Amino acid sequence: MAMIVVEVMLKPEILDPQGQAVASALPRLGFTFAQSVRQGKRFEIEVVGEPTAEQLAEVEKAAHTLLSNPVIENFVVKVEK
Amino acid sequence: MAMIVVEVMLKPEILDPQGQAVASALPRLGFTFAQSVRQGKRFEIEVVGEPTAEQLAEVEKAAHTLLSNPVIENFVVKVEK
Amino acid sequence: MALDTVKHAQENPDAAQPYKELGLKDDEYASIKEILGRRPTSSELAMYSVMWSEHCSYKSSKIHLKQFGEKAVMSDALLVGIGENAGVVDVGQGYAVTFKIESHNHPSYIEPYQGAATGVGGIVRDILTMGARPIAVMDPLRFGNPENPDTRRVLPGIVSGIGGYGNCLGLPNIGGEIVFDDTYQGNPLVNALCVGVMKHADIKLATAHGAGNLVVLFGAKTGGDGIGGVSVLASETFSDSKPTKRPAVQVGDPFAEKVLIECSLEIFKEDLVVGIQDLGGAGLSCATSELASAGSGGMDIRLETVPLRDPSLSPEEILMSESQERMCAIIEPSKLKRFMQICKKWDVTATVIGEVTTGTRLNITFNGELIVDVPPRTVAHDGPVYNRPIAKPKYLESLKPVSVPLPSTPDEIKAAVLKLMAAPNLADKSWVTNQYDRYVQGNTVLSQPEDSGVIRIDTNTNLGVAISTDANARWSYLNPYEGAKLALLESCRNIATNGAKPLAVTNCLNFGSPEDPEVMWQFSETVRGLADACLELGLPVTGGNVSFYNQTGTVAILPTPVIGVLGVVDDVTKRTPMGIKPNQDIYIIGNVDDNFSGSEWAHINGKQIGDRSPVADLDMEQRLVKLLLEGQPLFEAAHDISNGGFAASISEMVMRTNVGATITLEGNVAAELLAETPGRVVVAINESNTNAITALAGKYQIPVRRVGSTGGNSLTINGGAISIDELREANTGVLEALFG
Amino acid sequence: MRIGVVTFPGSLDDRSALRAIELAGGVAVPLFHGENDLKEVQAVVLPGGFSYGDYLRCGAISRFSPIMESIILAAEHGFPVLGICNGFQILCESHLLPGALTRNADLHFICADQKVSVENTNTPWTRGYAQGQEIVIPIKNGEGSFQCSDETLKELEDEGRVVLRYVGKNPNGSRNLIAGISNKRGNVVGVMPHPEQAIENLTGPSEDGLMFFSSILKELVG
Ligand SMILES: Nc1ncnc2c1ncn2[C@@H]1O[C@H](COP(=O)(O)OP(=O)(O)O)[C@@H](O)[C@H]1O
Ligand SMILES: [Mg+2]
Repeated sequence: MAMIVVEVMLKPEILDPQGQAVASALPRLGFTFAQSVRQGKRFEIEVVGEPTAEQLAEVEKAAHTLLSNPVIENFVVKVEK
Repeated sequence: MAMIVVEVMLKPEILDPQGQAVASALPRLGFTFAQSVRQGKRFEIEVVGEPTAEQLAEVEKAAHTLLSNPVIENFVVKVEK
Repeated sequence: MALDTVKHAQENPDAAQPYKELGLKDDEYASIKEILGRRPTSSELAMYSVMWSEHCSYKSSKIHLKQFGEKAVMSDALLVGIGENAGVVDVGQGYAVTFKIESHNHPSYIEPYQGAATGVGGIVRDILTMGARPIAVMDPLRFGNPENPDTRRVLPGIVSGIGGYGNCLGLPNIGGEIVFDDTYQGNPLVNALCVGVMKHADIKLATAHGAGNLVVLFGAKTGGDGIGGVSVLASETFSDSKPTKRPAVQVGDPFAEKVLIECSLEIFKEDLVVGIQDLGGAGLSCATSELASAGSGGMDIRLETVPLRDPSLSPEEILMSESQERMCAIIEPSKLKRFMQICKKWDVTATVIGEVTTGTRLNITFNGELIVDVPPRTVAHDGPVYNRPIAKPKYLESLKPVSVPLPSTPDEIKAAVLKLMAAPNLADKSWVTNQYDRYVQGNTVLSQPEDSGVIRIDTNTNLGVAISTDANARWSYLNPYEGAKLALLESCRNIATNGAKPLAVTNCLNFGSPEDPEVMWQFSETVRGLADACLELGLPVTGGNVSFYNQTGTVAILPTPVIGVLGVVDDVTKRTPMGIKPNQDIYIIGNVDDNFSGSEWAHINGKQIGDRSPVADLDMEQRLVKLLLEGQPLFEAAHDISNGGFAASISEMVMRTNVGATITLEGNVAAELLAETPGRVVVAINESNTNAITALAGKYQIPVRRVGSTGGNSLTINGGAISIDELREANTGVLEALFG
Repeated sequence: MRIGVVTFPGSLDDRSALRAIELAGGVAVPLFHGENDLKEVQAVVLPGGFSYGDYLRCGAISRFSPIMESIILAAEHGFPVLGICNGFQILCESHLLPGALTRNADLHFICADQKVSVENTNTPWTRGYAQGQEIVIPIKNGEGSFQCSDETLKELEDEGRVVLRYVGKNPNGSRNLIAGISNKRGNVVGVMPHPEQAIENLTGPSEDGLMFFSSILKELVG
């Protein structure tokens, strides 16, 4: 079984209150490493066997229509083992 | 500037209603590739310069205390360019 | 070795079993053997161990709780009493109402969001199980020191969990409590109340009657939730395939519960079930044994038919799983098809897992092998009962009287009121309550910050119900017998203040360890007090919940009996809210004394608790309720006096509608302002009703005094003027600054 | 006049919307997400709630239901549709309305009595209000922050398609204080506040919301 991962992030120009909340909580806890934080979603999709090119195309389509909202979000599809 | 990514997923034994909702929506839209879907969070953290070992250790700590809840979630820290 | 079957248990009578790890005592294990005439199988052991736990069997509290039944007066309003999932009361016009409080304290400390969320989910299923549509929730909460960083972890998580689950179910949140006290630091209390409504004919019971009827499990699939302890067994029997990790906490799926509610209500409407039970603590073990025990007794279950989320679960674990959002129904075979159609419509998984038999045993097989063969009653109802030792606590001998500043000049009065209203226990709670939907369903007549929540149940006749929950744990600490009575009285007074007639009582008794005789004394005194007061007021206790072991090390929480009272309002359009308008006269009903013990004023002046609780005056309070109900047409506004005394009540009334008031207090001014003497209410009336209120006071022999009038932009007490802006500035933003 | 209200799995304010239609004098018709039959209604309301738990994104899954196929088709031909809260989110996900509703700026669910001004009375759902009229209706949502591109925002403003705007402090971070918008034609309107919860003084903060339902009924009678 292989795993296809879809990562969905808000477009840079869209306000990300969740990322901002994390960014401002970190220094309160003494963590100073972050310049900025964005928060998005990660979908782990299990598929049977090696992912085929058609399958990946289908995932792209699903990512575009269902898993992300192109008005506010970008996505990336990756294969992980 | 480098980017550190923290991926947070519910532990496999924990119920994931969000992933389930996606898994049951996909076939309704004609997408049949998924055996199962899990949904998690992705944090993109911008840091200045190359991430140092200490910095990564700090991120691990932040991931453990703030970004995830170890009772129900696992996390992975990665460096992306 | 694979399955520990009944046959295997008979053949291996001496196999060692980890009963101690499962929390069973030697003699409890021995009595299981005696009941069965052999050693239990590991599945049976799992079932007995959870069902005989404190949480499920009430083994330490049972002998005390009996009083609620024994002392109770017969109430015509009571349609279903203690023992079912929730009690049901008649509210007239053919409507029945069911309500209950439950605790989810320990899970909410470990994982605040999910712990609180699943707490709401559980109590809602209890109400649904009675055949009712859930119509509202409330959430009495207790937290540790607001300044402690851990409270910052716990409180926001709990609040968003309650909101996240309740809002998604479409249940208006109409009230609750938020109280801070250091003793709750490692033991926050999350109590959740749900109320539901149905027609009399629609009441459902948890019983399995009729041989040949089918046992159907519907709702979410079964996973490994909440079975931590039982994994000991699984790892023993399944030596080769060790089970994977089992989650310590349960995750709720409010969407699954919402469709389960709609699906169940449609099933009830077509009268498709003989009996029904939700799956809560102890999961299938509890549901099957209780249904069978309350029915004819015999039931066969095929455990391998249970739909699983996690295929690695052992039979013991399937029996024990506390996966949320599941129900178990008994249905006649002829109705199965229609039942399944409705489940399909709502996309709810439903599976026949067994049937009711002519026998007397609960038999459970796994792939054809018999793994459980027990008399269901012995699991569900005949658990051990303990009469635990009690001892009057030693701390009662070293209580110190309260020593607090007593404001008298205008400046001192002003400073005292501002300090009091900025204390976390009295600060504006809207940072919390605005995270809860109070409007959904369109029937919320009153909700926080009013004294009680009022819900319309019939849009044509305007029939409605009111509910309030209350506890003064400091008084209970000083005197648990009086404390319980006072909590009940406060709750009654709160609903009567809004115009509702008290009808029935539920409770959630939160205490430390029952193995500590001093805690057990607090508990027994509490139950005695509540039962005595209910008897005298003629109110039935319709159900409740006991939560023990709320303690960190040897330090127990303050004894916290949260009492919920339900009342009926014949016409909700006539309810009395708390907001004042200009040109009204302000009256205080009831007398004050100078005892500051347990008051917020004592608490914010050095965390003092004092030495004596007030004594409940049941006779006077009953007259007060009658006065409030009869006088209701006279009252333009009304607000109970409790935490923070008159100072808090009048401040809240002023801020509610942004209308000022000018007040003159006489006699012991500090006590008039800050003492929390029970049995008092502030009301606003039009001047034309002066004679009427005096007459009413005479009729019920309760003192009533005019203390001022409304209007202007400030609250002025004995010359100390506080602008409404100053007052609001002190009172709001407190919780946001701490937790936002 | 028949007005439909769609129940999706997880809809919560469907029964309140049905009641609002009846109080305004219309015939309220319950519609179910799994059927594509509009039952001869002349307008439709997509109610508030958490359809499919709002798990993926609010409205993302409901958008693909059979009833939405019929509604999308009809809406493109001028059929009046009102989306309230979750209904608004579904309309955005369906691309019948531009933009998207995202997490509230403070990350909390907010239930509050909200003052809004009616900025566009040129829709079938708002014609009964006075231009600029300030009304108080509840908001109750966790994801009500209206976001869109700069071009979309300009278009909405230039074409006068902002239907409701928050008055006073921005409750959730919405761009330009937008609380409700319409499509170009005006027949499709989405609002975050809940007019169906402001139809009786007894149970709501006002009766200001009833006019949404009276307006459409008047429109349909002609
Ligand atoms: N956790 C909560 N959830 C909902 N409502 C709450 C909560 N905490 C407090 N409230 C509401 O705030 C108001 C004031 O609370 P409280 O001071 O405890 O009232 P009372 O003194 O009448 O018991 C009440 O309407 C109560 O229902
Ligand atoms: Mg009160």
